[in-house]
Amino acid sequence: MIGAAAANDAPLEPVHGALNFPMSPARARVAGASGARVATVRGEAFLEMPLDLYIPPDALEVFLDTFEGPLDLLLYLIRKASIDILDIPMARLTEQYLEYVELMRRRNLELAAEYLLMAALLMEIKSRMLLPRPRALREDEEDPRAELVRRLMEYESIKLAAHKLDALPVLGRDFFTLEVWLEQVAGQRLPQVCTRDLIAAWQSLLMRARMTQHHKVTREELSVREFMSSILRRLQGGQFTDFNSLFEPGKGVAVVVVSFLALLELVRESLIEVTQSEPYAPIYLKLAHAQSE
Amino acid sequence: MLNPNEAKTVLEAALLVAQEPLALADLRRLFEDDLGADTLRRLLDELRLDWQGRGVELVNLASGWRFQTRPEYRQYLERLSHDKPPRYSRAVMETLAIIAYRQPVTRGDIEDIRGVTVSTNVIKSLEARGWIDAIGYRDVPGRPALYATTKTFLDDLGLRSLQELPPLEQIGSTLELAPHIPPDEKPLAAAATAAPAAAAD
Amino acid sequence: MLNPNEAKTVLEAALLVAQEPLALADLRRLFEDDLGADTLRRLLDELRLDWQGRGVELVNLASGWRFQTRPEYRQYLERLSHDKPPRYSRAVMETLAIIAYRQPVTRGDIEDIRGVTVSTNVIKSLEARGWIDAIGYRDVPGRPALYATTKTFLDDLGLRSLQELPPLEQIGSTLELAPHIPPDEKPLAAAATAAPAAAAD
Repeated sequence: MIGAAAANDAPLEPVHGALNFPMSPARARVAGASGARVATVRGEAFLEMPLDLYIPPDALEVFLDTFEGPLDLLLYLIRKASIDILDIPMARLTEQYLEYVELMRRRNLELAAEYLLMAALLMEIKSRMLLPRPRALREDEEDPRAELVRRLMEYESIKLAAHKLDALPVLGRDFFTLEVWLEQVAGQRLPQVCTRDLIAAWQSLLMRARMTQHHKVTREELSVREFMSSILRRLQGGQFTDFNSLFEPGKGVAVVVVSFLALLELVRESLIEVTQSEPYAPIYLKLAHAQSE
Repeated sequence: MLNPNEAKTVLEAALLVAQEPLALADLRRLFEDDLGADTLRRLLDELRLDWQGRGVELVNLASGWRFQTRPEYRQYLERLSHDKPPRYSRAVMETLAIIAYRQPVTRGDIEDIRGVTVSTNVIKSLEARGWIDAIGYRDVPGRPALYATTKTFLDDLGLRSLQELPPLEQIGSTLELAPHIPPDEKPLAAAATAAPAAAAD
Repeated sequence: MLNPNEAKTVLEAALLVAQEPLALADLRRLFEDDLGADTLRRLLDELRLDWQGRGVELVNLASGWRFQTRPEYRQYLERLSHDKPPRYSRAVMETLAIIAYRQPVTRGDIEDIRGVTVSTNVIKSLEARGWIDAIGYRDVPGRPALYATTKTFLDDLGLRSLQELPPLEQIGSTLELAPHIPPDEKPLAAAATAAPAAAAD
């Protein structure tokens, strides 16, 4: 697969401005006249795809990535050259297509198998059209290009439909549903929550965190956080508490270690104060700031 | 028994509070089936008119009636919500279009039309959104799942049925020719007739 | 700049859509602070009068303005709402998840992780439920309260200790299944997973 992931999942956005001119209302103008914008690559407008296929090296990967696959690329080539899709000059199209594929290969872009498969198909169609055929066969034999043309047209109409779908108002993006409060006087039912809901909430947080990347949501030992909470609870009221009383050796070494880690973490976060009057004297803990009540 | 005006008030309150579209049957339950479906429909139409010109409209969707904001007010309401809604990739939108217009289809069908492999994530994300689901299996080796769009898909796009989707357009054979081709002409048929005349280049 | 009537329409739509009461400051954001607090208050009063005699009323609560059903209509609306259990909003669920997994945390910590402000109502509703409480204060300017989950929370979720919560690494690995998703596709999955919790509280 080619940049399979990359090509498949290329965002819709850049494409609006870029390669989809065949479907924009102004497509005739774009394709016919030079000077209209063909593509915007990294903010720079390309007025026309030169026939020699020169693309600034930086832009090439982005440019090629915007193709959703070989059919998309073929459609682009056909529409760009204003070729009649019902009478495709196979030699010219195959040549141009191979040039693109070669470009991708030279740029060390991961090339999807689909692109190579299409190259083989194009060459096969081309050669079948060159072969002389017995007169008798010619009558009812289908044009070797027919199947390809059918696929290209089918894909193009789906491509257009996808854009129209995307333009429809969508719940949550263009319109919203109402959230009027249902006032309940007595016997209010409370929402039920299960651990699965917590996972769902956490997952959506992680997803958003990756999206915005403003902050990191990292994994941390849960048990440490739990002991941090329980120690803070113990210290509530602001009294000094004996260090040793926080440990319950009866519960095993692991618990002692985790308690100690929790303690260190609380100190690091300046949540508690640790005091000792002299070496080997008892250690006391206290909330860094006792509640003011 | 409520008079029509009182019934309309109850109806409005129910639709304002409901979290999901309400079907006529739900709404009849509201009046313990005291109200005929015709009366109900008339009241709903009145209610729809009452709300004209406001920021919120009453719409009739695939799964029932619902109040929703008008898209024109998006620019204001966006200022209140922090979470920007997703925009789907081309892969997702094209897959959705194929399922919407060609359903029921298998993943293989989708790949045939798009000419590339369809990643599992694309299908999964559409399923997770509740817009598509597997409605059966095709009886061929591997028994691939057949996908179709759901009522939620129609509801979320503000549609009552698939027929309200934008019509699938056939594309002109060339850009120059496009304006002259009558819309009802079938390019596919044209391809077939054009074939014998086509010479190798 | 909107005329008063247009502004009222926007105001109405926003209040109908909001999941939580909207404070004057929220409402001013709706108009990008183009509207003075006095004008806003006047429009809100007008709106309240407009809605008199209907099944839903506009009320001014401690935390802001919201539309809610009038108690008299409860008997009707309840006929619809049985078998539809109430749910917490996404804001509440995410806040709860953060407190459960990252305790003790301040409101600021929660806002850092969620990337949006956390309304007082969210914290209050979790406190009212007895699922979280303030167990201390962080020694930084403002001395923000540190929140942790309570025993009631564990009881209500059927857990004996926090360690019985699903481990985060397990959640993380579910996400790792989709490592190749380009940034533009992530919102989708986020929307999908958020969906179950997205209903109103």
